[in-house]
Amino acid sequence: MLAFILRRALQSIGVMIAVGIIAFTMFRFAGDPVNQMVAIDTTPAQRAEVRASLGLDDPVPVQFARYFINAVQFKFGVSYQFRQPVSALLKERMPATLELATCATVIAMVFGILMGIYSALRKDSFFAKVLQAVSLIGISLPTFLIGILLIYLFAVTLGWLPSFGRGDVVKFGWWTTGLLTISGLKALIMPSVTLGLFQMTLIMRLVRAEMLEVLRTDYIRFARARGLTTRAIHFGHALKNTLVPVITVAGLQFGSVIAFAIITETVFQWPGMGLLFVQAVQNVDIPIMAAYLLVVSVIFVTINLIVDILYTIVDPRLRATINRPA
Amino acid sequence: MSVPVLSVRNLRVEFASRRGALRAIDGVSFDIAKGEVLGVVGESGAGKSVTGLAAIGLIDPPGRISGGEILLSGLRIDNLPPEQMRRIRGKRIAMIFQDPLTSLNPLYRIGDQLVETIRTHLNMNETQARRRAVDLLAEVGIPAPDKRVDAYPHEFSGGMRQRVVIALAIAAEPELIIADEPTTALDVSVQAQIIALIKRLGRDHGTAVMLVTHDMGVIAETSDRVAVMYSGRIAEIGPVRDVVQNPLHPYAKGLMGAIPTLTGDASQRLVQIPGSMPRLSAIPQGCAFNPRCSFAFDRCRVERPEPIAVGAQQVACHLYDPRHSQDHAHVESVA
Amino acid sequence: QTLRYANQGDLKSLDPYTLRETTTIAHHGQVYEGLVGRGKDLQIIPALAESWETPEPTRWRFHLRKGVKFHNGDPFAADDVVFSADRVRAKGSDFTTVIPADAKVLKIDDYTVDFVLTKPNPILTSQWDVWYIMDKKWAEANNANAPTPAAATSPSFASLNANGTGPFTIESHQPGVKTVFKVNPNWWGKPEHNLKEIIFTPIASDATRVAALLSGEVDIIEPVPVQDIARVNGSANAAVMAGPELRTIFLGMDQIRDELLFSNIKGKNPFKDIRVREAFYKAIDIELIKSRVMRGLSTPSALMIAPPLFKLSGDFARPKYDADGAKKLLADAGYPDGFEVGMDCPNDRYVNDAAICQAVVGMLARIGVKVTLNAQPKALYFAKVFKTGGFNTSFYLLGWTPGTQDSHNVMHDIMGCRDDPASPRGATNLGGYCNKQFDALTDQVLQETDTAKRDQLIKQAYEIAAKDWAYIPLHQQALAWGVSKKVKIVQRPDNQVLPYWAVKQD
Amino acid sequence: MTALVQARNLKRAFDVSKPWLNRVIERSPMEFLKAVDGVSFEIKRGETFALVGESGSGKSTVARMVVGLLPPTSGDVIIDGVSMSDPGQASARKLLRRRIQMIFQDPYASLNPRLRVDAIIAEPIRAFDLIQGERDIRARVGELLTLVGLHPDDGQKYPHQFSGGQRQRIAIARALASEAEFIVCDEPTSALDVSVQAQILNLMRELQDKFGLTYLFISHNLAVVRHMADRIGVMYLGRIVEIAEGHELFRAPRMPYTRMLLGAVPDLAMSGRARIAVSGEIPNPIDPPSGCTFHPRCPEVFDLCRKVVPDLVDGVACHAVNKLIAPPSEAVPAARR
Amino acid sequence: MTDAPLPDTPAPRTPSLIARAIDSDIFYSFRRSRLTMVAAAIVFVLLMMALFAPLLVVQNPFDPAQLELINSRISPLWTAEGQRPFLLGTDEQGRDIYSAILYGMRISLVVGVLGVSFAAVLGIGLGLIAGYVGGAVDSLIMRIADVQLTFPAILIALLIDGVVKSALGNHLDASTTLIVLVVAIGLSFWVQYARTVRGSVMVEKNKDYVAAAQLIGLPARVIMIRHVLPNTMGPILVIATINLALAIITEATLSFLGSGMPDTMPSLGTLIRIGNNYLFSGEWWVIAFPGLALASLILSINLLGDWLRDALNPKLQ
Ligand SMILES: Nc1ncnc2c1ncn2[C@@H]1O[C@H](COP(=O)(O)OP(=O)(O)OP(=O)(O)O)[C@@H](O)[C@H]1O
Ligand SMILES: Nc1ncnc2c1ncn2[C@@H]1O[C@H](COP(=O)(O)OP(=O)(O)OP(=O)(O)O)[C@@H](O)[C@H]1O
Ligand SMILES: [Mg+2]
Ligand SMILES: [Mg+2]
Repeated sequence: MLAFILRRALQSIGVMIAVGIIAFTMFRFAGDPVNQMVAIDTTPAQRAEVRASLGLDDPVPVQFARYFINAVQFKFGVSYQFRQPVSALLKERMPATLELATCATVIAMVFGILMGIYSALRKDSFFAKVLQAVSLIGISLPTFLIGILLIYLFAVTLGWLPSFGRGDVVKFGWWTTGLLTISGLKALIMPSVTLGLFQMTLIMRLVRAEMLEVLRTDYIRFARARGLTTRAIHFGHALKNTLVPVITVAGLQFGSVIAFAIITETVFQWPGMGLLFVQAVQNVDIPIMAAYLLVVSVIFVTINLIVDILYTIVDPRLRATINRPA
Repeated sequence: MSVPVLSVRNLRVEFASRRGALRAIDGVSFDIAKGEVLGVVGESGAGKSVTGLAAIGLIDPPGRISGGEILLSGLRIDNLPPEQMRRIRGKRIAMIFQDPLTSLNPLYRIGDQLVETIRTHLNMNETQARRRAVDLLAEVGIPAPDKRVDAYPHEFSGGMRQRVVIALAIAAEPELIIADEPTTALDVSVQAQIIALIKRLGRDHGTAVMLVTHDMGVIAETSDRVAVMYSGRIAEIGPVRDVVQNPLHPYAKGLMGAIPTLTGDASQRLVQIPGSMPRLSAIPQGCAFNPRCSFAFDRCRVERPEPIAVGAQQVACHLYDPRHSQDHAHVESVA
Repeated sequence: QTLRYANQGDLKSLDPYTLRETTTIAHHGQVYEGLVGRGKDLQIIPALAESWETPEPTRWRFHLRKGVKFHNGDPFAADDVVFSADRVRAKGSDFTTVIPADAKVLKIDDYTVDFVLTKPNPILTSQWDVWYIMDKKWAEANNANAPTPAAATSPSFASLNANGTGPFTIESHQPGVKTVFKVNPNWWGKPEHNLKEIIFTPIASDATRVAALLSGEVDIIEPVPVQDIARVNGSANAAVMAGPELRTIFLGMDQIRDELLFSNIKGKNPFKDIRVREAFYKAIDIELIKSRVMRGLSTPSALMIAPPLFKLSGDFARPKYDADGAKKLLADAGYPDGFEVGMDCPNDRYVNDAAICQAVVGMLARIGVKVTLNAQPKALYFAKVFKTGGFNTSFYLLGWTPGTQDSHNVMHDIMGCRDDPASPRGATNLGGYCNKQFDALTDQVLQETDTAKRDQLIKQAYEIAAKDWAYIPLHQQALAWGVSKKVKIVQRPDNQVLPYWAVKQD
Repeated sequence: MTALVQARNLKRAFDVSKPWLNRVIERSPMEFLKAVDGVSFEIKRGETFALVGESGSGKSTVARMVVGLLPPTSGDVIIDGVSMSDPGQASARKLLRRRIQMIFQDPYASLNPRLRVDAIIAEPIRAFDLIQGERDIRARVGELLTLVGLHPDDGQKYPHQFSGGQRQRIAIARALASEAEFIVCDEPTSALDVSVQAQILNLMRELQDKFGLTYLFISHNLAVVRHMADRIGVMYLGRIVEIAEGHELFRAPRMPYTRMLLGAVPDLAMSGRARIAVSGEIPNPIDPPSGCTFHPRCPEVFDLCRKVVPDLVDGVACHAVNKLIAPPSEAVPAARR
Repeated sequence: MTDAPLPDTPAPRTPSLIARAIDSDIFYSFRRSRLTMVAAAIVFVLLMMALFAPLLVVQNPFDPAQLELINSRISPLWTAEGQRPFLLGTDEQGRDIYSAILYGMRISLVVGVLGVSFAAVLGIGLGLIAGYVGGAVDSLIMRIADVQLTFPAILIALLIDGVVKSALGNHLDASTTLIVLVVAIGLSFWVQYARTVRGSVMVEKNKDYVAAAQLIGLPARVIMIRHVLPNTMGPILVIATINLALAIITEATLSFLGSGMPDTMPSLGTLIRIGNNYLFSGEWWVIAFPGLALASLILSINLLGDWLRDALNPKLQ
């Protein structure tokens, strides 16, 4: 168990180093950072000075080490657009994105699992077919279209919900939350639904498929042969076995929720990291892009690690076999 | 004889498919008395498992029982509402499946699975149920049952798992156990142990057993009577000794001759039935066995034979129809 | 009252000398003040200076307002003016032109400051409404003596904090997200607004911005995309405040390089041929652009300056749209089959900028010129085409509002020769149009104090430019603010949204 | 006549160690599963040698080593004088290849579902370049199909269109295609029904008579083995514990394990044989018992059995049977953790 | 030989390929699902429309010379202000929406198909190598895949777009953008193929038919390509179909975010982005029809993919 966690942790570190290399390469080689910083009329001598002061003359491994050490301390340089330290910008934006992503994931998980169970257990019912159709539409409509539609409907036509931004937020240290104010909650609804919809349909389809699979297994047949109640079979046996793989996928999904937040945040002008990133891409603000990459992968890797550990806790087979090669 | 524990009357089971309804079981009838072990043999696809599943009411769509009736100690059960049927399952009829490795939910301790079953059917509280669980494990021969009760299925070997499955099956002391190839996945040495266990349990509790298997040897060792199935029908049924030593149906004859034994003449060619069992979608007219049968005559190709009593045996073959002009002697010389 | 306001652009830096850009300047105007200000009709009015006079043509004397305090409580006095005058001219400032580099700033007493010039400058104060006075003590204490250059690699204190004398203070500033202004209770003036707080949100997306106004989430948006004006006016709770803007949108051509950077013509520069420039001019059907792209909300222009800013503008008329003539001109110039050229265009700066460019591309296609359009966000666009990017363009669209509200700025900054790298002349002349005769007139205009004569000089210069087909002026776009019916606000043609004239009812 | 096939002290261990990190943290050593641990036998030309044993006893591993699909950890297989592992005999081995073929247990997995049957059968012919010309190859494939009781036109179909028995016939046809002399059959009928099994067993015997084939026949079914084999080796946990002529073995099994196995087979004849009670299950092969690996289940176990691995003497590896023969002096208790 | 002809193999016949296809389970399940047939029809029609777009349109929407500003903002034909020949109306530049949709769909499909093909080739190649070679190579490839999985397609595509822009000095012309999109999609979608192929290879390579091929001395390469690869193709087909839909979404999203096709050569996503600006102004057709086209294209492809997955899944039969 310890070895397993350790190995996963080592792998995570490996992933982070790989991402770090990519981020560094972008930062260092995609466009000359000096050119981005100095004015056009800066003399070559001055440029060289800036270059030296930034340590760009050092051997590349040294530079990478420095970049990495700085990154570990959450120092990612200065944004070309905003002329502010990237870390400050990210820190400011992170709560918005995390709140949105968490909310979306919760929506996706709760509804996705419920709908998945329903459509697996009542797979021939009319409503299950409706759900199935809706889920297909859900994965077929691009997120931005859904967002636009929602805005048109609920903000413009009906005027029920705000169309952009986070509403009023409450500050706790550097963390800001919109969960404590009415306007913050209202503002959260549409973006998190938009963001969660895709994941929800994904989870629903996964749960449905997984559950149907489980319902076909011998141990479910055997449970029925033992005369257990349908409830005990469906919600005791089938559900637990269904949810084990769903956990992993859902964990992985949280990572993509954060990435998909890019679109949602753009559509709803949600002041999160995704919006920052899109602006950075449009304005070729490499430091922000590189830092975003790192931060997102840290979040992702951490979640993965947690999910892996969770997985071994839930599944007794793994606890035993984890130490065996696959 | 008193009312049989299980009485199957003219059972038909169909599976809906793109080529229409396929009849997997087509008019099967048999009884199992209290304390009796009925062996069911036949080639793969003969309908053994489906018969067992039909008896316990677990035929799932696209399959359905399309005819006949099933009686449990005189009570008709094939048309019971699902909830009532559920109460019977596990309590009065138990079933053991082929693969012990997949029959247990890997996420639950075996104790929990036992307690769950016990409490579903018997009015016991948690501690009583747990005590019974330990007793059951002891009964099926699990060493140190009070410790093993908290183990997960993957911590058991295949043979031990099948013992657990059996413990689960007898948890509520059912009248009938349907064992669908309980030993096929196990090694010979373990198989012998499990067979002995089933036999002992049947004897001790007076439970009726329907033992489904491919292995004629297992049947010969275990059963009181045997049914030989072919293509969804019973070709021959009778006391085990009679059927094994004096099979009547050409298929049963062939089957017995095709089995290599530990005693016969090893240098001799095995009896060989040409071809293989037809698919459900292509069951021939008349007797399903007629294309492979060297005694087939015209009637076999058009008319389906009904079971005919010959001594203690019943055989579904026109050769034994008293109206059939040929005499028995001719048939005797098959092997 | 809380006023919520959304703009397409953002407040880029809190240092008032970093960026000379309308949205940024306007925001600073809530917080900082200059010696002079501009009134609702753009007239120069006293602000931190109560009055001023010119004892000699080259000496300007300013009498400072007494009892004014900065937001942090520091009193405002002459030292701050002298400090600000130095700071605004220091390297890194984007406002170096507001005070001649060789001018001397003298503190006479705590409340009197003299500006001594080497040459007379009748329009000295014309840009001073955006030269905001900073607190010397505060700046020095916080190590913010030098202005924060736009290209700074690390933010200075002044770029993250503000300390002015104006009617509002900055409560919080999150770049790209939100800036909150709070009313300054100690402001020296008499507020004409009834606001407690201004919440400013940049919303880049047109649709979202309009939606925010329509749903009542914000009270003011700028700009309203022209296509949505009808919709906003049709809504129950908001209306569009439209008005003429002083910004002139025009096209420029690289006529300085010997070979275009982005063209298939090698070894020569077609734009050096006056006939090509004329052909381009005549190929563009500005009326169609007005009616279709701008939905009527533009004023086609014959000049590089808006008519309100130049009395004699009526003397100029745009040459007629003439595609056949243009084609012939091109053929005469040796390009009967046209040529290929790359065009740079911002896509988030001016009203329908990218759409205008696309329309231009289509119109030029009709005379055989194949234009490859590179429309990009303003930040990238400016970085590419401006001096800092090395004037890296062959053909471009730009908009210009003379900060002085005067032709001289246009003639000097965007039409003057840029051949002398040491001189600020032609700093924004991206195409490098150069006519020495024109430059001479520009210099005369600066010093001429007689308005009528001055206008004649300007007219002469514009005539030269027209004859040279130096630029292709397109139009003045219309201002379009979306304003909630609860809010009354004054709209100035320079498009600064200044909420200190806003009144909001419940 | 010398033996066609000789297996000499074949050993094969699989590395089943935990990952490196686990070993470091848990201080556990590397672990090897000795799937085959010193197996020797000979097969004469034209005879059928069978290996029986329960699941996991190493039968398939031996089979794969014999045909060269799996390199032995140590030991060697010599076929017709050519070593299957000596690098010096590579070219001779190449020629040998086509004379060795294999028939697998699962007729569903041993035929490539994407290839037509004639392509499957023709593959060895083409690979060994036995026949040139499409038409001749087709003719040969038809001939082979007929030989195994199928119709030549069946070559046009895909494997999934055949029943299990028919597929196994196709597999046999493929083995015969390269004119193999020695065929290793790894449980060729255990996936088949008895009636079909009889067809296949009969067919195999017919072909043996016709072509003088040599079989290594592997099965866990003693009755089938008895029917097919001239000589039989009984395997238990990677070792041959008893090896004997077929009728000998069934008439007078000597090793207690053999006796137990025979006893466990359900008796169709209902002869009421006396049998040894079956006890226990096969131990974990990664951590087998010390000494004679059968000792925990053996009714005749005594001290020596727990310490010393018995050698195969006179066809039996059992201390109880070979009691009179003193253990070799150099024999030390097998090192065990 | 005593073997009689086998009863369930009647007179051997060699059905033609078409006959076999029609008889197959897959075709059967296809014919049974009306929804799938509708979806297939839609995909087919849209595909044909995109393929023969130049013959079906009233103008080439990518050629600025063919756009008449005078024809801008015409509403669809059936509305009061509709004008011939602009069936679905025009946008602000006088671009015929119907023509733009066909051309935009071409781009979407080209990007989708090329991107998916790129991903498939890359993924299948790496998966084969990883599965067959195993060991360190396998670990390396799979770890790279893990890293890759960390970043969803959109993110990778945006990053690539940003980096390329930075490298090319802010200037991307339409064809470069197209390549960037294809590469970005290819690079972000390969993992699924690699994993699937690797998994299948691991399973297939232990099957006895591979052993049989080894026995006759076929080289590893031949075994991989002739025997193993074809048997891994079922799931690949399913993934490719579903990925095609995803790739089209990704392209549209990128274009919507402004990192995709430029306004002068609009894809469906670009059209929607442009149309988004007219959402409130009553010019609904500028966004509605491209949106509808995109949604129905993706939905139909997804429906096909769903059906294909079920049809190829033996467990569901
Ligand atoms: N769910 C199902 N759907 C369709 N056909 C089925 C289903 N279950 C069983 N069948 C068919 O019913 C017939 C009888 O099957 P059954 O499982 O009873 O055979 P069996 O005698 O138990 O064979 P085996 O020895 O292989 O277990 C077979 O032809 C099988 O194809
Ligand atoms: N590639 C491998 N890696 C690790 N262990 C293996 C491998 N192949 C076989 N084994 C192990 O070697 C032992 C012998 O396996 P083998 O397949 O030879 O047994 P068998 O006698 O053929 O059994 P069965 O009757 O089940 O086919 C088993 O314990 C098996 O788990
Ligand atoms: Mg069965
Ligand atoms: Mg084996």
